[in-house]
Amino acid sequence: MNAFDDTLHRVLARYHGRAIPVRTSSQLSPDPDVTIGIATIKIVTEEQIQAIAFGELDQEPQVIVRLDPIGRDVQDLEPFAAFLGDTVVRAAAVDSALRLWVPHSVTLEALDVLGHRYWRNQTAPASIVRMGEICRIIAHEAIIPGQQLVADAAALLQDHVVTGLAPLEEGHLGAILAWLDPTVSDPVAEARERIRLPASGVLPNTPDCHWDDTIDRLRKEMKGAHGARRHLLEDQIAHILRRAVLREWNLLIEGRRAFLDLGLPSSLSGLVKDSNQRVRDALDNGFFPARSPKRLVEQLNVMEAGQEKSELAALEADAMLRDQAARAGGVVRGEVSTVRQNKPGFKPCDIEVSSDQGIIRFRLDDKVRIVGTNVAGVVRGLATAPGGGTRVCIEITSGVRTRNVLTAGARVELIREPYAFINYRSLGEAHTQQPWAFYSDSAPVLPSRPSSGQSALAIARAMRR
Amino acid sequence: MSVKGTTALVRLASNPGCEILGAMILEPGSEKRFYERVVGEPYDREFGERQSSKRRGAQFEQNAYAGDARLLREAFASHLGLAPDDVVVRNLLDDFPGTKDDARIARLSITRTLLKDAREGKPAPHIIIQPQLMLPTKPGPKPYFFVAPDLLILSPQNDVYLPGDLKSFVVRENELSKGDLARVRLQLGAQLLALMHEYDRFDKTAIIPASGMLVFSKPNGLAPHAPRIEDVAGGVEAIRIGIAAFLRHRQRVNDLRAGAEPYTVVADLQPHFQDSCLNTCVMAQWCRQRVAEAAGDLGDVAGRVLGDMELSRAFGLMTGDIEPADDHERLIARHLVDLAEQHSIERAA
Amino acid sequence: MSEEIDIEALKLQEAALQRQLAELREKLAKAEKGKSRASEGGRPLRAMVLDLLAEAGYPLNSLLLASLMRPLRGRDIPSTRFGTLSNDEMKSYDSSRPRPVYLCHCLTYDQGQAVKRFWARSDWPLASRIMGPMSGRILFLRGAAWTITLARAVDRGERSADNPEILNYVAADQARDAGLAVKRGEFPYDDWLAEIHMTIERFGDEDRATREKSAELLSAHLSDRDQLFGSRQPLVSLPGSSAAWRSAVE
Amino acid sequence: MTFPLRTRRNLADQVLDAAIEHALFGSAPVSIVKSPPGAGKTFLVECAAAVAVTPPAGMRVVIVTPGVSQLYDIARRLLQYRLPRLELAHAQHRVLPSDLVGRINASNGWNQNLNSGPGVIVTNAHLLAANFHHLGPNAFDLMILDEAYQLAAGDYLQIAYMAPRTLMVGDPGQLHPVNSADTTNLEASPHKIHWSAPAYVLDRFSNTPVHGLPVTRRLLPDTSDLVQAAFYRDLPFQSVVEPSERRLRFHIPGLERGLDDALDAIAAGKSLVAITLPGAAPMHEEADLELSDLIACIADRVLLRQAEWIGERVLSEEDIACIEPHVIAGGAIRDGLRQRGRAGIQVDTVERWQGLQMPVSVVRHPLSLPNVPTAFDLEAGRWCVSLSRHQIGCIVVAREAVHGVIDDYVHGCDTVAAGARDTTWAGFEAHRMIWNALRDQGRVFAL
Repeated sequence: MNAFDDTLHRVLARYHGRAIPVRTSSQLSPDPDVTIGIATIKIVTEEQIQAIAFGELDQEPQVIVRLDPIGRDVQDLEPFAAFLGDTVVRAAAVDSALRLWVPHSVTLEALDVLGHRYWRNQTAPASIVRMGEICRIIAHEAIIPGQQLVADAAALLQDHVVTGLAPLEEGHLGAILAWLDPTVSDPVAEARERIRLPASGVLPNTPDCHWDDTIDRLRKEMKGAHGARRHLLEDQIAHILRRAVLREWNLLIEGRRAFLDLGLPSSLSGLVKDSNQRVRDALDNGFFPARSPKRLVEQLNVMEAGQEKSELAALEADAMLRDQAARAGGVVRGEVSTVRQNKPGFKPCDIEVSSDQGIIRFRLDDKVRIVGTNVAGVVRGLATAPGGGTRVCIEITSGVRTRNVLTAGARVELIREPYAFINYRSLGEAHTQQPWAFYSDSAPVLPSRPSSGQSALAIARAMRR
Repeated sequence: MSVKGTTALVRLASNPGCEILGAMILEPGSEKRFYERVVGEPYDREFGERQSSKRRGAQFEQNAYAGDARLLREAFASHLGLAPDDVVVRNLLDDFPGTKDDARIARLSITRTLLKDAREGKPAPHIIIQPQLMLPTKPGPKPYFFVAPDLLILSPQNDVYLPGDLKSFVVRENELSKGDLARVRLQLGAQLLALMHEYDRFDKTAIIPASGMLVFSKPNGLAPHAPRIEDVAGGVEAIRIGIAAFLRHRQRVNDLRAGAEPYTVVADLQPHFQDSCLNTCVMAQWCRQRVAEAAGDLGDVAGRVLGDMELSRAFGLMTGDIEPADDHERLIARHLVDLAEQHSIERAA
Repeated sequence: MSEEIDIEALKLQEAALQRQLAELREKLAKAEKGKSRASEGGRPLRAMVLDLLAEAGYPLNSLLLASLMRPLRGRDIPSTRFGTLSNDEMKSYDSSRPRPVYLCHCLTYDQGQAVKRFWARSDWPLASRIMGPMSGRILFLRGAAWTITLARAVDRGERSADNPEILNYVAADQARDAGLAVKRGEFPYDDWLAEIHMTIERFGDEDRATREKSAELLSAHLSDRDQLFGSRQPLVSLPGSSAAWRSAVE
Repeated sequence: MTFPLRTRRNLADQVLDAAIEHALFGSAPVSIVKSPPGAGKTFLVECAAAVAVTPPAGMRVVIVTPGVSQLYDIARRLLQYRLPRLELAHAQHRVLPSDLVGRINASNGWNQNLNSGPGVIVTNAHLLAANFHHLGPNAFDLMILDEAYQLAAGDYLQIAYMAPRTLMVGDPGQLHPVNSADTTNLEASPHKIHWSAPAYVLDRFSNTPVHGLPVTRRLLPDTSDLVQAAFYRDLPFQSVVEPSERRLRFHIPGLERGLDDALDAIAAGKSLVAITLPGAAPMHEEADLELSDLIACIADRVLLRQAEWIGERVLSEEDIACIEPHVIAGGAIRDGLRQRGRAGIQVDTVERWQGLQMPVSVVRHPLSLPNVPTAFDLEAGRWCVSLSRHQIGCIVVAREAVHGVIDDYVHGCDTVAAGARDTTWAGFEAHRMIWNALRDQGRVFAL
């Protein structure tokens, strides 16, 4: 959405005192059978998790509070490790995809750091190492465009609605929620009051809620304390951390509910399949970060393919996005003016689509698809109509039996087919061949070849017709 | 936390148009106190660096400097083209510890000697820890900023040093938030500009590449990543623009205050509120009042799209209660009406 | 709303804790005072530093000295204390009553300026108090080696320490800082020492040569006082006089 | 031709000879030729191919192009040579352009009969990668990467082993491979596989032989000097164009101040000028319609005034390029041209103009926008392509606000990943240098 439209949506949202949806479809597939939530509280800058709430989203979460999160002892993480391990096994057992809800991206970062710290830690118990590995798999999948494993409540709401706040303020999940809660009469004031306390997986530290400083001080005192006093201090720390992490958990639950209440449909089966496959492979075979050239190229290609597929899936499902894309020629809307098909229902079949659009981004030999159908083809001709508009000639390559659109007068919307092809076999071969430019630290020295000694220009000149 | 030294320069570069910031830099004492004296109420939001951040920062530095800066020698060895054991380090905190001005000035003097030695081909350390530089803004009150990079690293290509900074925050692979990236690059920009001034004092021919180095922490404990070489030409220029703005603000504040403390003239100064102020400045809420009820309250972009239009006017254009005054308003009105119509239909549906 | 109530409750508990803490700190302070008197007979820092230097035989860094005071003497020394110690020592040198030995600083090999974090004794030859380019490394390694030797001696019962366990950890930290393999709870003193001595040998001769050469020059140029506390820093002129600001990149 | 021009051309010919000699007969497995706009890199590729297939070399040569349109162009050029073998392989679903049908041995996909004995095959990287099982190591004796700076290292990885020698020829100042995905983490990797193939190789092997073509045969000296200083600091080159061969004459005198002044300035030998429209681009539109219309008007006006390339021809619609970075604004320009009966004038994005040349180009200034410029707007490569397509004259069209956008710009320092070269800042510096030069030389004509 451009700056002008975005601004007008904000004006409208401010006027109505409610968030305004900017999508008619969801970027997220429905929750699968195995869906869990995680909320964390980390130590600022240290990035160590000091409290975690986790569990099924329709139940009270389990909570771990860590009295000494910087210490080496990781026993206190065992319940979380067990939960993650069991969840993965459960999903495999019922052959379900996984879905992890987090309140915002900071939770994911905290999990990734946790992963980095334990996935190869030889002194940690196996369950903790596996926990680290699962965390890394989750965080890695989360960076792939179109992935369907991680649902980030704040990001999803930001992508699907606009509020009457400044965009920067929408980074605060609590602030967006104020615009989605009908019981809030003044969402501007309410949102800005909420922003005083962070919603980013850290302890608040304002003059009226200085939990971070308090915990810091209590931990110092606990070092020298024993017996009853130590217990008192531990209770104090646990009490604050529990309240803080439950506050994050409740934000997660409310964020998810608010997003689901938007009631946006989705048709993302391709993305779900890809995402599930990647996650399943990693969970079964282990996490191996890309380091070799071949793996790096694969990873980049996976991300590029994900980007392309998710953009096209969104376009196909979302009329509002197609409106925007049509203005830029990414979608071509028009009417089937001619159908050339000698034998109905069979190839060869060519159609011509007349569109009013002056701007279209198709080129000859582009593979295209008719939105909402199984009809696909290749652009074989492009002609500008005298009064503006364009005529697109398409050789239909699949779906030739789909009469309702392969009929003169049918209204159609054309989009480009995603390329999104990753040639794993070719990359595998390249890895086997180990070309020096990528796999060696020094360039080979070739035996010089005898040259005619003649100038290249002279030779070329002599060969010219 | 006061707005001094590199922090002040970075803030100026990020919002050169803000006169309030100029006054804040001229005011002795903390930013929070400045707010409280201007507003007359205690500051009710989080303020200052968290204990955990301070502690980690200190530990990260301590680790990096320990054992004649063993970790730094290892981190910079390949950049310097030497074995870690052959890298020569000089920690100026050994020569003159402390944060008071006399210690800074002593370290400044040593730093200047070392910069000169290197240029003259005399033996000089490959890494200088806790050097001190100075960026003049003379003449006038606050005639200079102290700028203290964590490190100066001798460039293997020529005989000049480049600034380096240690950042204790965790970087997993290479992910940094845009805000952090901008801040650290502007810091390097300020350090590089100060370094240019130091060289300019004794050798106008010295060519200092527009780059600096950053050492982040790996996720595991306090181990440093390999140094990132940052291209900071844009940062240096932004800092120069910030300093030029400071000189203008300083002049304006001085003209107004007639010897009184800078905070006393804030009401007559021009703030330049932008969204990012909400994350960086104690005065943000106060300055924001100036755009309350106007389009700018919906963010920087809305401020540019609608100019200084009152929100009530935008609402009026949408409901038809206000007649558009010109083509621009007519167009806005038309789009708003369409949008309102579209969404009321959706709601009904 | 319930959050505010809860915060109030927390504040009350917090206040209670602070009271308890204040009492405890008072007790602790008294206890520590008594203890240090008992162990040190209230010896001043100056004397303890002179002893440790004599025992080490090399200049020591104030950070290391501070970290050794606690395990060896049960004393916590704030780092600022060394700053005043330095000033006191200069004053006493300038006073009419001379002392047999003074605490003094190492000097830079080129300028003869004080390196204030490195302490030495006035009765040592000047060459042993000079800091050449590599002396920082050598002195760190010698300090580390000496710390490990102390820990080993305590471990073997050859000498006493106020807190042997902490002394071991200080030694392990030094070994880690020197880049040696350190496993939690293991203290292979002899292996550590062997590795450290190898590195010292690598740079030792060159460093000694630099220091001796510099000592000759500095002893000829510096006054006796400056040979102990360092030559004066050159004056730094602060801006404020020039007509206008000009960027160096213009 | 003047003596200095001849000397420069001879020097350029020597570089070309040396580059080909090294690449085909030397001991380095990869050599790189950096070419400024219009230096004749395609001609170099032709010469290299000619030498390679001729005895004693007698090589099997594969020429790899990043896109299919370049592939057909190269094929057309090579058809002018008597090569022992000239083949073309493109994807299964593609249809050969009609002008090539029957003139070249073309294959949809790979077939076993291809690449047999000395000769040349022209294709692209994906097709080779898809057919690796037919090809294998050293299937070719020489691989020539045309427009190599547009080929991603990741694509090169999959074909690098197919020839023992590789000659990379490309323009380092123009657009590099576009990555739609976030490449932040790759910037910290020892393998910058998201970079272009030559940049990747030079990053890992800095001693790879590099030859810089020292001339441009397209740009007139005034444009050439500015473009070189702004975009090619590491690649010195000079124009070898004889200004007397690139003169424009208008048969109909101009009447409109500003607009016609700019066109007359081109006729007077200033090959790069700018026209500004008062005010700033409107915030509320996806395209600055007024500016788009002005671009159409200028293109139309060149023809209305019967511009003639002296000694060549009177210019027609095919001789004018409209270069617009944004697709939607491009549509608006097209509408304006259609309304003026000039539908034959081609309007396209910068990406599509890369590699092409026209006598006259009309270019929308990328910073003539209502918003604060983004990394996309400031990208140096895109601006470099826009300013280096013209053989005679380029008219940059902008809102007057561009003066302010450039004067008031403060760099945000947050557009590129940690450790990456700040291409956004480099782009801004190029913009500032170009605009200030136009302003200082009195080449900005206000309407």
